[in-house]
Amino acid sequence: MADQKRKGKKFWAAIAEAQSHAMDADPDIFVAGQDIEMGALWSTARGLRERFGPERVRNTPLSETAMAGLAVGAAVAGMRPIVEIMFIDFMACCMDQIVNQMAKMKYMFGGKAKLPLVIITHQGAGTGQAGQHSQSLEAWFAHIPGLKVVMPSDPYDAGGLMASAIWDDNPVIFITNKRLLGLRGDVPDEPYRVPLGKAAVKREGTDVSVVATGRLVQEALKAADELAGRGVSVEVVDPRTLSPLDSETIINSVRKTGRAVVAQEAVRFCGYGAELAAQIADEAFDYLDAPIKRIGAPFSPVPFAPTLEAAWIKGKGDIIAAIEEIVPVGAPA
Amino acid sequence: MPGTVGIIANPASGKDIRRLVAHASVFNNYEKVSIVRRAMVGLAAAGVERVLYMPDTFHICTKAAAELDLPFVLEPVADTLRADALDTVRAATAIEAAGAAAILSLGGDGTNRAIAKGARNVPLVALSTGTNNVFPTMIEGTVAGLAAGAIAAGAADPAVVAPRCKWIELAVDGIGRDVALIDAVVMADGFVASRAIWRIDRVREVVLTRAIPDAVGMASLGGFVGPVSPEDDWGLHLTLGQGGPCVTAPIAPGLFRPVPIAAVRRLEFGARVAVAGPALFALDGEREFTIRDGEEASLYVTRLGPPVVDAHRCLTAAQEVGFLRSDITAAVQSG
Amino acid sequence: MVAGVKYRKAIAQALRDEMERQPESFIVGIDIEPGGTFMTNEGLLERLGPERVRDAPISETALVGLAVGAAAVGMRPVVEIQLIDFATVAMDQIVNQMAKMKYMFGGKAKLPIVLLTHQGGGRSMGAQHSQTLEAWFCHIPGLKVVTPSTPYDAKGLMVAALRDDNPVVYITNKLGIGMRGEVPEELYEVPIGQADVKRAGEDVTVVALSSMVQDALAAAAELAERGISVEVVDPRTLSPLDSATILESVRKTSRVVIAHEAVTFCGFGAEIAAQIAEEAFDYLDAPVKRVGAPFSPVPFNPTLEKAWLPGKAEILSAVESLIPTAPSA
Amino acid sequence: MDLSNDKLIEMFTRMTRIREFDERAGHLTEEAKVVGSVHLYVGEEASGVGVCATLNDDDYITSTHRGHGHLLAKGGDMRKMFAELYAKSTGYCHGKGGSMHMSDLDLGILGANGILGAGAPIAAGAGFACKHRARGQVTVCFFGDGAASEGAVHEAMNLAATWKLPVIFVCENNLYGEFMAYSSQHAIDDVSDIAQGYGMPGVAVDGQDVLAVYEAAFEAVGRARRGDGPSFIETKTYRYYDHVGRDYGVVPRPEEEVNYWKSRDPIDIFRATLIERDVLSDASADAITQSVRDEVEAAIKFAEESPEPEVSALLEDVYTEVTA
Repeated sequence: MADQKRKGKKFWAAIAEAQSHAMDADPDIFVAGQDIEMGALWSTARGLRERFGPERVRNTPLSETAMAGLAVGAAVAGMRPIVEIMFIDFMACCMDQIVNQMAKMKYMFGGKAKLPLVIITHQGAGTGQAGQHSQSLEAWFAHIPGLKVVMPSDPYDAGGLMASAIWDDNPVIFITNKRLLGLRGDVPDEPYRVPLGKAAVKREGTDVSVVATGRLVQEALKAADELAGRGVSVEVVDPRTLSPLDSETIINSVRKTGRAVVAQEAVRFCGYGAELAAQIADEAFDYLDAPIKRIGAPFSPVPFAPTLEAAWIKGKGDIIAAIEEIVPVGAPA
Repeated sequence: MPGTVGIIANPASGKDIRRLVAHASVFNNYEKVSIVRRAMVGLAAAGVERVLYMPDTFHICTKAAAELDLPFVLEPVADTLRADALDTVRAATAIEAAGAAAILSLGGDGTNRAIAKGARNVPLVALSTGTNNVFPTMIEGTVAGLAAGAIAAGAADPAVVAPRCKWIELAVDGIGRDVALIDAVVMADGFVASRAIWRIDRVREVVLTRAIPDAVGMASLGGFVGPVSPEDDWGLHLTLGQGGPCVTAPIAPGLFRPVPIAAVRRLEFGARVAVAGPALFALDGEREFTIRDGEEASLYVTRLGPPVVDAHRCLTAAQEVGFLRSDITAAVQSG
Repeated sequence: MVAGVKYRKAIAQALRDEMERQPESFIVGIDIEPGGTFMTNEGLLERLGPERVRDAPISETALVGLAVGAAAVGMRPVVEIQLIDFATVAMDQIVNQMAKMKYMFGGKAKLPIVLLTHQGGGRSMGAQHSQTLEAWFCHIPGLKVVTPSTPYDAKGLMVAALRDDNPVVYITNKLGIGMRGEVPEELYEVPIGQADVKRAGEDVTVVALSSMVQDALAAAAELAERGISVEVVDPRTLSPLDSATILESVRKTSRVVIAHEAVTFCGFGAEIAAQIAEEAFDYLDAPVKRVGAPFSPVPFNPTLEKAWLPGKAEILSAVESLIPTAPSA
Repeated sequence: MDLSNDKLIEMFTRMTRIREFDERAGHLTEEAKVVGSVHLYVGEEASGVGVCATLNDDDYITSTHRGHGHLLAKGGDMRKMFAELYAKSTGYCHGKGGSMHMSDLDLGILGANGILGAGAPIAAGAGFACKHRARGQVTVCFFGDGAASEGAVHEAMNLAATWKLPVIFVCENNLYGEFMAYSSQHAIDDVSDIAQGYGMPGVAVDGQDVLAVYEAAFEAVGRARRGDGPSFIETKTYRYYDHVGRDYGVVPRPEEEVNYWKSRDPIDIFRATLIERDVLSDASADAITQSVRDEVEAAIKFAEESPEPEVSALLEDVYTEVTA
């Protein structure tokens, strides 16, 4: 069991490696953020400072607005910045730069601006960090034309999506879930990419589609394992890129299974899952045999107390319960 | 009116381009407010009855007075605020007309030059808040207020403690046009633009009322080739160029430049330095105006500048007549 | 038509009369003293005086923070952010401070704040002054969000917002700010969290937000002539959402179109659609249709902006797609 | 100051182009020929031109909602500008930006910007690229006294100073932030006083004297190019018209104040200087003004005759298609 756990590379290492490969190839790529020089808070930049030196791997003053603006200005002047905002909660401090500057510059200025930049940030509850360090806010960014939003759920996708994000000529918001960062998986040593805008069927099934994002993909896979033992075949679809969304893969899956559960960690109300559900309710309506179930956090800030936080956060059990509501399920094995 | 003192605090001093081209200090207006506040306390201690001040956009004097319970009447001089360089000249004239016994100034050479143009006969207590100042002295605001107050209170005789200073008069085609308290610089080409001087290669001639090595700017340049004190009844004329010594002088705060000097001569009172146009004149460190081809200017030094209070002499004289002392016995007992 | 009271005046009336009753209230913003960017504060300075009607330096962060601090110690601030686009500059104060203070601090903080702001396109103000961003705020627990669509609702919801002890994000649509309607002179409340059926119908429900309510009513009138009975539901409050009224309507009509001006993708309409797809699924006879803006920033050119802005025509074609047999006029 | 007569005349011409462009833009707004919010730079010409005259083509600037002047100061094409005002496809932004976002990236202009202070962090970013590339480029960040209240400006200044970036922060203090007087928004007289707090030199210059602005900018740009880090220049200037458009009298300003500033008109001052120096004569100065007016009318004609953008362009340029 212990050996099994140690197999493969960690999620954060895949991200760091992807950056390292890209930086080898292009001297205009630089990485900046708080504590980036020591490898970044979540280790996603580990080793970069040693390899690429102080000019390209830089600590910044504590200002999210300055950091996001740094990325915008440097990108439009021809560089390929990767800027880390430690917690997605802190993106609240630079929403203007992200939404009004970064996302719109190309469109407003007659198509001339090219902004090949990545903002990497980390979200999610379950680490005892309470209301201002635990949010999941991907829906905000997905609502903004001009941004691309990716949310990998495993180390392989993390590395591959980071590579694609770096080489994409548009601003990409790269969101990890903190609790996934230690997850291990098979990650190639050589450079590789996972295309943006392409969903992945993480597990095939026939009875119900679970369209899950981020950490909830792992939860869905566990739920699928468990339900398989009870005779239910669950298909798990991971959009991976939230914007632009690969609606086709999702709709095809739901048309095949006739049932859909949408699962996210974020607050359910007005969350990204609403978009997924709305698309399914429109495009796959005639194939649906049951209501679309939606899993997301209740309507409160993230509480601090571990017991409360555990109750707040959604996972495998909620997915199973939702499936049980719309699929005839046998008794637990 | 006896017991009246004027205050002129220039809100624009200490901000110019020399913070970019040299290493000049920044003098923000809150510091000026604080200095004026201390000076007002000094004036109050001296028993001054009325203080006239130059209104400015930052309201330096009213802000300074805001937290004090002052025993004197504080009044702005009327209708001088245009937020331009002439504000100071107009205010000085108004203060003189109101019969002030002294003017307390906060600024640099330029500010005092403007005051001198507006009020030639009022003793001036010049407190330095400018950039590279030769004319005003680094003096604590409290002491400056006290010195001005001593004059107003009649505790020191201005004829003794505030001798008239030298200045340079500048005439164009025979008509008096301007004055300078420390230096008049003739420059080739150049525009008035940002006013300060730091491109020494453009300087042709310099006329000085004082040349002292322990200064910054043109007075320092002169000070290293032919010192002239404020008391000497002559000035100095430098012609820049090859043929003489080269002085590496601090021409602005923290900025040294080698300056070749072709000729140095003592300039007796009234002796004229003729300058043919085109030329640009900088007075007390500020580029002011140009004359055109065909025009001719002349510069000469006199001792017709305003009376300038020497705070040390002033307060020494004041203590001799018992200034600030009321009841020695009581003071000793309570001490 | 000059009958009735303008939307902006209705807000001004509510502010003026209700704030007068609340001595702890004040209003602060940029250009507030002359009446606010959209004149929603007209007459306030005269009535309430300069201590309570205040211009502030141009810093949205400072403005919202000011409101949070003042509210936390017992005042009742109204803060205007001229355009919702500028709320991006103050998102931390809104989302991490204002919305969470009560919950994080053991329930003690009471934050009776009204954040008044204006959104929407149609005025050729370009991509940074024309956005519709209500969905962001609805996603944040701790905030209430209202989007009145008529002068009557504007006044009643403002009164309710002023009396509420929670932060309320009060969002108008710029184009609707001059709309006239019946508004009682006296103070009254439109309860927060209560939807309104603006027009009753049988065949299809249109759930419309803010400015789209008028478009939906216009579409409904046109469709009525063609024998299609449209029910128009205006949530009025987006958070907390009166789901019951919406679901009840959909269960009755079995068909639904959701319309808002914001970009469709990840907009508030997705939430309504998702709720319907879950809670009213068994009553639905057709796919859930959404009408919203396409996925681009708001263009400056009026023709392009018109093409960008959803309106009556888009509602009509969405309804028609659900009722394919409808004869066209 | 080493300025050739050609350069001086070019500066005068650029100031005149700004004046004539914006005066006409203001009228076109009143005539409802153009839509949207038009923020006029009239009265502030010396600031933009004085600064931009020290820049090379490959230097960057960030601009503000009042950005026409900056674009023209950096050499903008009036035809594309009027076309953008008219929301035509031939405009700088193909009709998608409008007055407030009128920019030419090819001229190194990273935005006119509708968000106060937002250009400052972007300027820091472009400044970082300049430093990284080490080709001696610099970035100028224009902002107003109103924006000086925004956190973004302060945060960017701190970053630029800490990293010694080649950025020149130019605060055009026109005494009004929207309709609010400077004194109701700031407790200090000179915005430039804040520079010291961030560790960079700050100077205040006469913003009505293009040569004074030029001189300060020239020195600040020199510092930046030498690697000595950012500087702050406050140009004391005045907005002749309202926040938006010409005079709507939303909040009347003291007549005395308006008259005082108009008596120090930057174009009049510069014209007089150039005539006194025999760089221009009355006749040649008038000829420049006339040729600019002709250019303006031709540009308006071009704009009016230009096609509207196709509606099919609506969703173009949201994203860049090509990827590395």
